[in-house]
Amino acid sequence: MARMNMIQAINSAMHTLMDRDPSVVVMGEDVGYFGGVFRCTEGLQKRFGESRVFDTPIAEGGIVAAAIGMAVNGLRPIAEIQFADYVYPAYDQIVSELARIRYRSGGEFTAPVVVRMPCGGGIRGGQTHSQSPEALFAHVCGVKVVMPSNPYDAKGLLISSVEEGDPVIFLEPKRLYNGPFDGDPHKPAVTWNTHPQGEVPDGDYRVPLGKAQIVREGSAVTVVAYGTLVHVALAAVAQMGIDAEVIDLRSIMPLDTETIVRSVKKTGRCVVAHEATRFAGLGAELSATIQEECFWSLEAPIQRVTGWDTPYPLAFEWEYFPGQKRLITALNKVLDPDPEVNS
Amino acid sequence: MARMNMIQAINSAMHTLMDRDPSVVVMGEDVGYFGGVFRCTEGLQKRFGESRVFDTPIAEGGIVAAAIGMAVNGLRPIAEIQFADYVYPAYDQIVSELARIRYRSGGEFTAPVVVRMPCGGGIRGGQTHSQSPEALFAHVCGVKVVMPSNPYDAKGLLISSVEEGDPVIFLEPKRLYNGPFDGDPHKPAVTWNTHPQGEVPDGDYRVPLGKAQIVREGSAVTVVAYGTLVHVALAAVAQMGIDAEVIDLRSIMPLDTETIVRSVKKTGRCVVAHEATRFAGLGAELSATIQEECFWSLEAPIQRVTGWDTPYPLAFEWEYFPGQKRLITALNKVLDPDPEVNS
Amino acid sequence: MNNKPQLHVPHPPARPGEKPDFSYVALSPAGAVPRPSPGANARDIESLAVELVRVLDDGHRALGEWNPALAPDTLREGLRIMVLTRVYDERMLKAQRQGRISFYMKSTGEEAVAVAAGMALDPKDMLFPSYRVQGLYLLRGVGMVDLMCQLLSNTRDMCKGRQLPVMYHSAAKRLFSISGNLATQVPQAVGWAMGSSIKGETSLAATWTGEGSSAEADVHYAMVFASSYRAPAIINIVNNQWAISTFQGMAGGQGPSFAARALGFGLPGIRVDGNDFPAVYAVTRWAAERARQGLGATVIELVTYRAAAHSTSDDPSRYRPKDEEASWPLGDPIDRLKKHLVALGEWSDEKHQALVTECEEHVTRSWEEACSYGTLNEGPRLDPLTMFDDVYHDMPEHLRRQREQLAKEKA
Amino acid sequence: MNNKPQLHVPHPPARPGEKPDFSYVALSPAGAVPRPSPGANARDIESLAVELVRVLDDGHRALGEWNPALAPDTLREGLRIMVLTRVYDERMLKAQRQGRISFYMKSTGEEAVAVAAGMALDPKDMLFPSYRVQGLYLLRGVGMVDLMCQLLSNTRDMCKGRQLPVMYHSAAKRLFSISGNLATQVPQAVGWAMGSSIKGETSLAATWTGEGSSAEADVHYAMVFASSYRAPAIINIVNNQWAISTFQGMAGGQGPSFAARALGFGLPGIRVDGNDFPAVYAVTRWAAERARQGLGATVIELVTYRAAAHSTSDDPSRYRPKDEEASWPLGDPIDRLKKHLVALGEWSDEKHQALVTECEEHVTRSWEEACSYGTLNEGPRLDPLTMFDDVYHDMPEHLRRQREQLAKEKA
Ligand SMILES: Cc1ncc(C[n+]2csc(CCOP(=O)(O)OP(=O)(O)O)c2C)c(N)n1
Ligand SMILES: Cc1ncc(C[n+]2csc(CCOP(=O)(O)OP(=O)(O)O)c2C)c(N)n1
Ligand SMILES: [Mg+2]
Ligand SMILES: [Mg+2]
Repeated sequence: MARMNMIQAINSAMHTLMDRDPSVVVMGEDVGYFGGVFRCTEGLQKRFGESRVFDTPIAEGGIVAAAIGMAVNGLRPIAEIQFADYVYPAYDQIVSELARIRYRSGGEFTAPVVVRMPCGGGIRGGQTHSQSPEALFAHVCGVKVVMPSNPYDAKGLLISSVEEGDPVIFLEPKRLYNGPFDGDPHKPAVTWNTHPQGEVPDGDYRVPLGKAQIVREGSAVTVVAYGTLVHVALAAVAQMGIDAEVIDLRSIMPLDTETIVRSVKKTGRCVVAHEATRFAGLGAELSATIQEECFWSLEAPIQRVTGWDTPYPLAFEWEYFPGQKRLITALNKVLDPDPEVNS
Repeated sequence: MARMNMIQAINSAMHTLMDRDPSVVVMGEDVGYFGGVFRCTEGLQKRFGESRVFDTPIAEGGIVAAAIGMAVNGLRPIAEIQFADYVYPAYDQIVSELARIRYRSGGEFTAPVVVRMPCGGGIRGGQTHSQSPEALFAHVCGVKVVMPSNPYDAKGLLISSVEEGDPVIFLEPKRLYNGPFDGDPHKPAVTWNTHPQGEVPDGDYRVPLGKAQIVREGSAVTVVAYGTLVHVALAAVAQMGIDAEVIDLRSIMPLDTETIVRSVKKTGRCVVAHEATRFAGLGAELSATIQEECFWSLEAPIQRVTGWDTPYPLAFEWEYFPGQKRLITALNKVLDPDPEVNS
Repeated sequence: MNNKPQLHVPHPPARPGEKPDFSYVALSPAGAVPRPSPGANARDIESLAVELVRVLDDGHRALGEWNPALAPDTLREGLRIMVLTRVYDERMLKAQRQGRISFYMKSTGEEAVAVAAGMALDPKDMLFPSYRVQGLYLLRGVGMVDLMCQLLSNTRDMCKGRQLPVMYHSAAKRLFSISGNLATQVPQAVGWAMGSSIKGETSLAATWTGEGSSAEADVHYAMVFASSYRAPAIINIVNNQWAISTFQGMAGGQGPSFAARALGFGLPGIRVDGNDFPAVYAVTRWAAERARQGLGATVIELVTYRAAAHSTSDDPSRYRPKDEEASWPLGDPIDRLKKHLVALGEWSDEKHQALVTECEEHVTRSWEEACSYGTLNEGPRLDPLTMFDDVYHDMPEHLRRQREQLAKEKA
Repeated sequence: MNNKPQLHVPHPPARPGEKPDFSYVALSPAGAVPRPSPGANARDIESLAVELVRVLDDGHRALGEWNPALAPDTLREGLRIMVLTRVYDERMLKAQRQGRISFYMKSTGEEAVAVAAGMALDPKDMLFPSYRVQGLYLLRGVGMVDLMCQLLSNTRDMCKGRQLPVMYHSAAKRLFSISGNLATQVPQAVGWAMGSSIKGETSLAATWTGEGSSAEADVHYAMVFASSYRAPAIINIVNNQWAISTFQGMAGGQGPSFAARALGFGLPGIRVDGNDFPAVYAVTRWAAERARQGLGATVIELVTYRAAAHSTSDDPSRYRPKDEEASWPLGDPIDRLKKHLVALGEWSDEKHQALVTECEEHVTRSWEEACSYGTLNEGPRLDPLTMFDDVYHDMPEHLRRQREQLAKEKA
């Protein structure tokens, strides 16, 4: 066991994978000599050589396309997109190709590519360094979508993703790289040093895809979150002193519907929370599925806590970010609904 | 008034717009001399000349980028993407640029581009000529998303879209081009000739964006649909002989939440229906919003009727397509819910 | 110089009712273009991108440095596959007209760009085809019945009913799955080739795309990556003059040729007579040798003519002169190879007729067998529930439930 | 020839601790490259893409056919804007270090690629800048206070607090909104230029992008569309040798130059000394003349060096030799123009010092004023509720409701 932040955990996962499996290669803008703008690939090129860890031209579509070709040739590429906001030039190769190769070839060809990318706001990134595009991939059948909320899960999920056999969009909430973040930018930053999930085995282990984790048990209300919002949710329910159950999805597609439904049937109340924009976001899927499955147990309408339906504005980052206050308002609404307002 | 099918109505809209406004230009693959693979632009080049109606190279990203530049230069481009399935190479220019130019420039620059594209299945198109990507645009703030279900709306909405001042993704359900379609492929094809919505004024008129239409009034259950599913829904409720209210959204973003909520509060039951895949599709947004707004009126869980979460398979088109049977099953579920099944 | 600026829009030389005019197609005499060593410096051989490598002259002799001097058996094998391709195409078009299959795309008039190129490669080389190089499948011995079953979406359809007709694949024969999305395979091929280098292997990747599709981003990505990583790849741009109704000049613009796009990337670009079997063979073999020497990729523009309609959904008489094909200066690849073999004394009209008949019989037999496994409308049918397979390697819960729901719907 | 293939990965000539080596930068002597007529046939002037247009020689004289023979006043104006840009950059870097702004990107060492090019254009020409051509804004007279307010995201921020620092725009001065997404502006500029032709106007569009960004699809689209429609556009590729930690050879691959990418599209490509003010001016003017003659677009590669860090988030000592700049063969654009003016007898060290002081005072005054409108952390602040404006021309109901919700949250 070692203490790692999320960057180190992701780095450690790649070391573990590459050590064990010569078919694993790492590619992306500035990932080689430099070790990546967030330093997730530090030391990999030195250790595994340039044929397995290399910089690419600035062409996200080319990166994913080349990774597909390599995967078809038996390699297991891990491609880094420098920011999730810059994945769209690769969208066609992901949606039309990566996601469909197994299907359209009747299973004869597969392209097990993992596309890693930092996402989310809270680092003064403005509208093009803050996006959370998970819903844009979750709607696309054929790719799996993962978003860890802590170093332990990050490493275990990345190892599982590379081994999965399916293409995986691996989203890393960059505000969590160096420490958990409860949504309050005015508090001094904390590190992963003292966090239980900052303990990460040096060696090999897996966190399975498609399995959520109950990070806090409770019976009054269920909060379904992932990524940064897991920490915001924990802080908000602690502040309120309520007996909430908090679920960290970890995998966005496939969803661990079973865990969610079991919880909501128990609590009868639910808030879903993410940083991405609201309209047609993943929260909508969660809410729709939960009301389908738990309708007769629900005591109040499910609330969504999300970023607004605007780009992520630099100067109003903290007004945009769905922090504890927004979450508490929603929790209060589901705990003490007013049928007159939403009748 | 004239009798038009949807192709003719769209063509007529462009004639009307171009006649009136010299800044309107039409561009896309094969739209010029040939008049488009679905013939929507027939006659336009002859009438308005090559400077205003022209073929483009096969480069959807280039088409949208060039259209943006033209719009910034004061033109009103209508860009055709040959099939919605081929819009992804343009996704970056739409999501990162088109949708954000007004916002990021504080309103100084705008790019009022309309991107037209045929969508949907039912024409033996297989997995790359059948897609309905509306949710992938609806989640992107800054673009509006429209999908007409008949010739009258198609013309009126296209005129509004071009005049709107905002970028609009204009989706044309190609199965409806030549006639309404109730979801039964075994019946002889019908045309728009006898359909009331096949009466289309030759001249100028508008159907406003953001306004749904109640195409059938009723009080037992609300069906929210758009595009091809409007016709399937009408047929299904007719077949069941139930007193259903059927809403044709027409605009997907912005949503006419008011009309939907009013209806569901009245009926207490709701089915949402679309052809696109289910997971994180627009149906999720509809369901989530409706349960938020109408929770206390709901007598049964809202059901989603959609395509499956697989690519659209050629040979199983009719097993994939959400036809009357799937809709009827869902309607029965909401009309006579079994709390034991979904408790 | 215009007084008032106006938008320049490229025009084809002739539309319906006008006189066909291929004077824009720059020709070089057969045998005239010198053949550099495959190890040549790309900058020393830039003229290959604008000249036209041709081997067969009008007298049907093979001339010049590019003449691969193929054994008659090899030439006959090439002819056989091209004839088989054409017969197959004809029969499948008929099948579509008869309503037995829903859609088809012919390669008529451009069979050599697949067959000659494919023959010049090693069976271990991986091919990333477009939808119009069906000759590759026949060449590599994918069973014709298998191809037909794909067209029929029947119980033996390799695509399990999921793909439009002609979107074949064969992992065993190293033919990648064809995509409906144009040009996406091109940078994938380069990635495959990079993978070959990473693994220390000598197999190369070859890919085909249309000249219209060369405007897509993917072709740019392919050239950038091929250039930077010296990937052992061959990028074939099939310039068959048309992209549905749009003539080649819309993607070509003011450029000297499609092959010339390679030069800015330091890649050799070679323009070759795509209807000249030995020339296509020779140029492909040159590029393969170069790639195997570790010198990276070559871009080949294959100049040919789409004699057929774009697809069964298309009617070219709406946008090009009906008789345009008759004016096409590079003739027909089958006709030219046949005459070459005859000139060599290695073939005859009778043998050719026998070959055609043999191919027709093969196609007919295959078609009968294929139809016995079902057609889109009749006979045995794949289980629709298989539609939920292969979305992922495992079936997630939500798909399992949807599958159940469909089972009930069908019950 | 390798025995066992392996992946070729391009390498910069030197990493930290190694000796800088710019021998890969092909140079031509000042005045050596002939200047063709702007109406020349693109194919006759292909050598411009690999030579290096230079006007200023080591003795600071302006030589050769490309010498634009600019009036001393024009040269002094160019110098002034470049100095102002550099002083502005220095001060803003300091402001970032002091925590007054969150982020900054300098253009140090490459001021001429903006200022000289911008001066050669007409005020009605539309500019589509990247994030590293701030000289254009100062040149066109966008108020320095306005620029600073953007950096500060304060109450007078033209972007209303929405954009990262340096993502300026000015509709009045015809400077398009800068995007964080690399290269997207390049085909937009071509579209704008097409629009100019459609409207029968003579204004052209000029755009700037980095050599690293040239690998993006958008640059390909731009060339395809510019080539096909002969759009009056100038596509500037600023080759400052680095793209964050990645050296130019990763995007350049085996290609002869970035300018040479144009040739396959039949567009002139010109490689110019980007630190040579008169040369950049002359080449831009040539391209503008050509565009206004209806002959379409030109691609200009401006060879320069990113003397600064990529941004305030970057530490170049991690990936390139610290002293690399000292070995850069093309010197510094300000220094060279200054010495040229001195050599002409039109400038002096004293005047230069006075100019620097004047610029510093201007910057200081502007900064004080700008800060008075608020900084990210202090002073007046924009109303957060404006964040819901300008998503659409009107505010849809759901945004109105979210705005209300935020208002309550803030209350
Ligand atoms: C990305 C994408 N855009 C558009 C289409 C529609 N489309 C199919 S074939 C075709 C023309 C292609 O022409 P070309 O590349 O010259 O190939 P050819 O058909 O001549 O072999 C078009 C526009 C598509 N399949 N994919
Ligand atoms: C589409 C996209 N991909 C990646 C990035 C991240 N990024 C920002 S600047 C940069 C390097 C650009 O280098 P270059 O084009 O040479 O311009 P320079 O910074 O040298 O001026 C990268 C990779 C981005 N902004 N947009
Ligand atoms: Mg073609
Ligand atoms: Mg650079």
